[in-house]
Amino acid sequence: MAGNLITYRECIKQALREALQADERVFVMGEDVGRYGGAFAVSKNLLQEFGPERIMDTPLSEAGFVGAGIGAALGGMRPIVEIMTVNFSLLALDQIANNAATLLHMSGGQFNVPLVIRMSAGIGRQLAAQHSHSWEPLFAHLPGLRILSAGTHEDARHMLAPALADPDPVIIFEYTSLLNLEKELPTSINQVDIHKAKVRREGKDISLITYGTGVYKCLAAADELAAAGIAAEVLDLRVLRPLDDETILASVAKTNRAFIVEDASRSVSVSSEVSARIMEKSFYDLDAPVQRLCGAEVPIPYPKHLEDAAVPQPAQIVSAIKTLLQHA
Amino acid sequence: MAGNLITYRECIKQALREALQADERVFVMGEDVGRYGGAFAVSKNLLQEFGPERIMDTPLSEAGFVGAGIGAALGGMRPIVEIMTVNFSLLALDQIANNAATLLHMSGGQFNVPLVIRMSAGIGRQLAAQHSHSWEPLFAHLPGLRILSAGTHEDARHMLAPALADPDPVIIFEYTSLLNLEKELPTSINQVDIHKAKVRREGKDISLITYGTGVYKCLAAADELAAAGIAAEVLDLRVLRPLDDETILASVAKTNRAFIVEDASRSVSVSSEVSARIMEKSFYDLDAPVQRLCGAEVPIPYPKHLEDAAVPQPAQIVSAIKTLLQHA
Amino acid sequence: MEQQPLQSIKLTAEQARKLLYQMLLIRRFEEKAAEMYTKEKIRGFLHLYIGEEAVAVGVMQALGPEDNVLCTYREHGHALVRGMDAGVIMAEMYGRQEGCCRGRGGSMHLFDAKTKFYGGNAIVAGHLAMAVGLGLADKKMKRKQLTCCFFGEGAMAEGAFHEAMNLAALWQVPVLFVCENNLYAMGTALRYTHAQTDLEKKGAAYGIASASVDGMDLMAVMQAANTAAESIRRTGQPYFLVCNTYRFRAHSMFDAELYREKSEVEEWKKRDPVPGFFNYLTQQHILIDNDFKEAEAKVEKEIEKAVEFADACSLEPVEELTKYTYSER
Amino acid sequence: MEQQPLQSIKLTAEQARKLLYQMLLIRRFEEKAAEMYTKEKIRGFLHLYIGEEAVAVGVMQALGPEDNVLCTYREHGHALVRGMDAGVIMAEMYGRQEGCCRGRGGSMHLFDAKTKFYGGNAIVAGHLAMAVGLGLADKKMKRKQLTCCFFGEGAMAEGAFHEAMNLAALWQVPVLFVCENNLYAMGTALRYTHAQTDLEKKGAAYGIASASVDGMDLMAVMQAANTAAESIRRTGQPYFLVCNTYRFRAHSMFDAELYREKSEVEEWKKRDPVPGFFNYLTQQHILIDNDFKEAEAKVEKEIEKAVEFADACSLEPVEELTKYTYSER
Ligand SMILES: Cc1ncc(C[n+]2csc(CCOP(=O)(O)OP(=O)(O)O)c2C)c(N)n1
Ligand SMILES: Cc1ncc(C[n+]2csc(CCOP(=O)(O)OP(=O)(O)O)c2C)c(N)n1
Ligand SMILES: [Mg+2]
Ligand SMILES: [Mg+2]
Repeated sequence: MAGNLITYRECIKQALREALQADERVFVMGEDVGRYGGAFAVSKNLLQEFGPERIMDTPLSEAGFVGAGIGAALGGMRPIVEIMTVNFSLLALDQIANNAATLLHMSGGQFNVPLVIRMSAGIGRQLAAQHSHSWEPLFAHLPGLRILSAGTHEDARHMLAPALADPDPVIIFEYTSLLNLEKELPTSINQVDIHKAKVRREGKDISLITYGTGVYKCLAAADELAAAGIAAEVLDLRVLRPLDDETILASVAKTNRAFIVEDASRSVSVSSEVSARIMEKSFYDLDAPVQRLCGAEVPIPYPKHLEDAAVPQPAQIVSAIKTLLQHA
Repeated sequence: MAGNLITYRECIKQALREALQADERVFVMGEDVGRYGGAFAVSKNLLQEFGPERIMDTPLSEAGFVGAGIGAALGGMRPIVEIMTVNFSLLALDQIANNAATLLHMSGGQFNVPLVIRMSAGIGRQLAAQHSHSWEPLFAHLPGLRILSAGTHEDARHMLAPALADPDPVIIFEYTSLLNLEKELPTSINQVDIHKAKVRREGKDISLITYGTGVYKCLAAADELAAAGIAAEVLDLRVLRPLDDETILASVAKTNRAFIVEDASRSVSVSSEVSARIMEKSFYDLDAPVQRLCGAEVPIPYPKHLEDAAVPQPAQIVSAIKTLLQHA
Repeated sequence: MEQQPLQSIKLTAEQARKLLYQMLLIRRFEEKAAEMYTKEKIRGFLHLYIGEEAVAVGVMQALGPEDNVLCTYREHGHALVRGMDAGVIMAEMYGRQEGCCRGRGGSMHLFDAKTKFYGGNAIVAGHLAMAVGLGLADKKMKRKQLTCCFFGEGAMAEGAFHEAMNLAALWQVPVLFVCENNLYAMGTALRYTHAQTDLEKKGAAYGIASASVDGMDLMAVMQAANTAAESIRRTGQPYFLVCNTYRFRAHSMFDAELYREKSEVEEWKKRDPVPGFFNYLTQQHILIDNDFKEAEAKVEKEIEKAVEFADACSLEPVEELTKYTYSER
Repeated sequence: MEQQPLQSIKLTAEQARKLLYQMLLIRRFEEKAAEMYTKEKIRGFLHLYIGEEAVAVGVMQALGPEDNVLCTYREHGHALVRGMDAGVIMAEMYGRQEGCCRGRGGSMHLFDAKTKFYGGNAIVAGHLAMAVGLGLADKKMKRKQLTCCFFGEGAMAEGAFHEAMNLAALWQVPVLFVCENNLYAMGTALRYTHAQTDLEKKGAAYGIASASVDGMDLMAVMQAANTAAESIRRTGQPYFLVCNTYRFRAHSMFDAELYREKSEVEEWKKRDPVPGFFNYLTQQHILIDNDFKEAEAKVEKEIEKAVEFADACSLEPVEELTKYTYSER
């Protein structure tokens, strides 16, 4: 059993290696992906294995190399562009929003952009205000993009291949705080449907809807709730854009209650969208109002106790849900 | 009466002139604000009136001059930075999100950034995919910013002064499609509370919640609904961040129904947030689920008929509300 | 310091006719577009290239059909020289579904896969990094072709210019960067845009071979572009060519031109590249007056046909609004 | 081409002692910080400046208390030389509310209004435009002061560098741009970051006066910084100074240093600026061994005091998490 344990970091690395082996057109580019081994050692030794043409270190030029990734995709390559962390992604957001996301539609269907962008995101390593962003909601607003969030080892391992197979630009969020976490990787699964959300745990009493770093937190909370006799269904959105309404609404239809958990700050977030959709389409299924537990609306501070206080913690999820179900 | 008619453009210009006269520390900078007279003639002749030190033409360097605006604000000035249109704002978003929005908190309260950024936004002039964005939702997600939307002539005229008086960074969205529109400017009003939403028309049957270009559209729809015996309350959010829950919830408590209208594309938008908040705080007030009418999830195409089809139109609002109220 | 042609190009009468035709086609097409704008058949932004024709025509002569081309929103001329059909372009500007982008792009967003025409890009300097990427793909795939990227001098103030130039030089990709220096970025004169106004000197900061040329002189542009393209094809390295030119018309149809004197425009019009080129041809006894008339007549017919075509075109059904937001599965 | 000092600075013993103290204070403070990192008193990112001390110390001598200073995330040294209290800095790095930013910033975000220290900025090149703006405010308010902005050579690949340089030159603002060229941006060597590796040549693209200097030589840096600051104060124009230096330690505490040979580091350590400066002082008979010992002792006490202070500090109450997200009304 322990032999199957694998870190989240290793999952990403295996996915990269597999992609590079599978298709000559695939190459990885980004800051320090090569000689440094990746800012978080995700791509360590890939340079040695695949050479500098396939593992390209770029200068600090986020707009430049993301734009070059778009161009290379137009030119027939299958680039995997790594933005070291989401914190630097705004520098490339114009390229993503105005070029990658619009080209196919604006050209009347002529030009596909088969680009994959990966970035490490989220809070949890005491990196302070400029290095702890959870900006999935910004990207999830933009038409033309497919936004994925790898909240589990399974997804970190198996999302990349379908993302590369997609003819359109796909952005994958990975999570710095999960990198060292070891889990068993189910051997039965070797592909991931990047159009569907995924029920990670079945339950009948309430739908715990989440993504990213929320997944393991909610699973932990669900364990605790189970001990208290509450069967929480944990739904990992996984695809933040376009959202998979069907799976969300089916879960709510079953449980009649939803609780949404997200590290990103609350206003205009993925959880607001999910709540609004449930409002529109499942209002009469609801036994109680949908509630959200989100990140605090604040630049993230450096000290551990404040960092922890800025995002949902499993204990908070548990107590919020207990209160919610008592009320009912 | 006709003597009081004023264009939206002229409202902005008067606000700028007043601000420049009132405080020596105020200056305007941006692309083509001076010699060209402003891309939309908003600042025409201000260069002649105030000179090149106060009306500064900048090169095409959105990140650069927004960053310089932040620096100048730190240095004691009161810059009004014009980003010609929201479509170019992503180039400056890192400066806004990582510097302007974080400096006060991150420095432990030491450094204020009294910066005002104005930008022209929205659809409606057949400018196609890269020039028709409604990106208010992106900005409304970011803690540390105050986000205003000038959906009326009154706000275009009177929002700037309180924005400049605010010690924190304020972003004002203006709307290209309104520039030539003439309205009477109420003489009774000469200040705007930039912390509060505003009921633009009272009604008891349903709350029509909107902002920006939605305001006049919803007022037009409300007129028509009135003719059909439906009293719609039109609520202009006006402050997109931090949202004024009190006014929103009070309106819903009165009407027991809400319909949200927004040009921005639907997913992860301001209307999702408003809907989610109503869900959380007014669920038991609701006689029917809150509905949204938003922009289509698509890069905006050039032809008029498709452009019109991409955003809510008054007729759609009217018919949606009629349906909604019949159902009840 | 403007580039001195090493050896002069000698034109045959046939070559001369083709060039003259291209110059005139742009000029008349754009005049017609302006007319159609006032008739409200064309809407949105319309940026005319009139006065700058020698740049697109001259540079494009150095390109083959396998090369990639990227332009700004001021790209009707480039699209025409590249071989896109005038009617299809006009239809696009009318917003009709028979246009090159189903009418979705309009004047600023002409795209054409057949001629490897990658826009029509309306975020200033937003296409430069894409050009580097196209060059990178070619290099990786060992395709012998180059990517030609046009942009204005205003674009060079954007960080995007800097990043693209540095990446191109570092990665040694076959990209021809063509600055169309028309002295203004909307209403902002060169001296308010750049501290260093000798634009070609900026190439040195990246170790990129650079030259500038009189962009009103078609022969000079052809020469300079040939030199540039040859250098790229030989070395695989990028090249930076500044073409000094002038826009005779307003920036767009919304521009009151408050920022420059009429007299300045008139002064530049004396160097109009269209009659300038024709004068050269007659002086060199390559063509005669009648050739000019014939070219005008041919162009007139072409434009007429284009307008007729566009007028007969239809609108994309509203039901297709979101089609191609994502690829069909 | 490195700058030749016009006239040599002669140090008094008192000046020498102060400089030596500053050099040593940075070195020992950072060694202590590294120790505290392994003890998990400091967390997050920690970027050490060890090896580069002569740059911060040398440049800062040219600044007065009225001048503005902006730095990167590798800024403990700058903060110390600027006169911020070592204990308050250490407390900040411990995340304690007695730290300069209430503990919210940590190592990467030291801010101090009193000494006009504008960070501690962790988005590479994100502070350059702010420096231009601070300079612009000073110019507009007719304040006779300059803004000094430190950044790494890696930052120069960002578009933000280009835009800031061009704006500074165009607007003629009194900003001293100091590139701390330590040859690496994380693991990416200079030659993979820039096509043109003679960094000071990039100043020419903006018409900015530029120079480079041996950043391991405190006297040379002081000289160059003096020249630069004098030029800025005289002309009101920006200046670009490249200090060639080397970081002896890993980029941050997460760095396995796979990208460079140990021997390269050892080679550079022979030019360690701390003993280098002391040797210079003894050779010039300005100080003697005992001065060094005294300086070490003084520094040791200072560091001890700083750690004691930080250890005694408290955490900001969780209730204050969102305080100052907006100003209090
Ligand atoms: C990033 C960005 N900022 C601003 C604009 C608005 N704008 C459109 S064209 C233009 C001037 C561009 O000048 P230049 O690059 O010299 O090209 P030209 O129009 O002269 O051909 C401006 C400011 C834009 N489209 N994109
Ligand atoms: C915009 C941005 N991209 C990437 C990073 C991650 N990062 C932090 S430091 C660094 C290297 C910077 O190198 P340089 O500018 O030379 O400064 P040095 O660390 O050598 O002092 C990188 C890539 C960042 N902080 N900001
Ligand atoms: Mg121009
Ligand atoms: Mg460095």
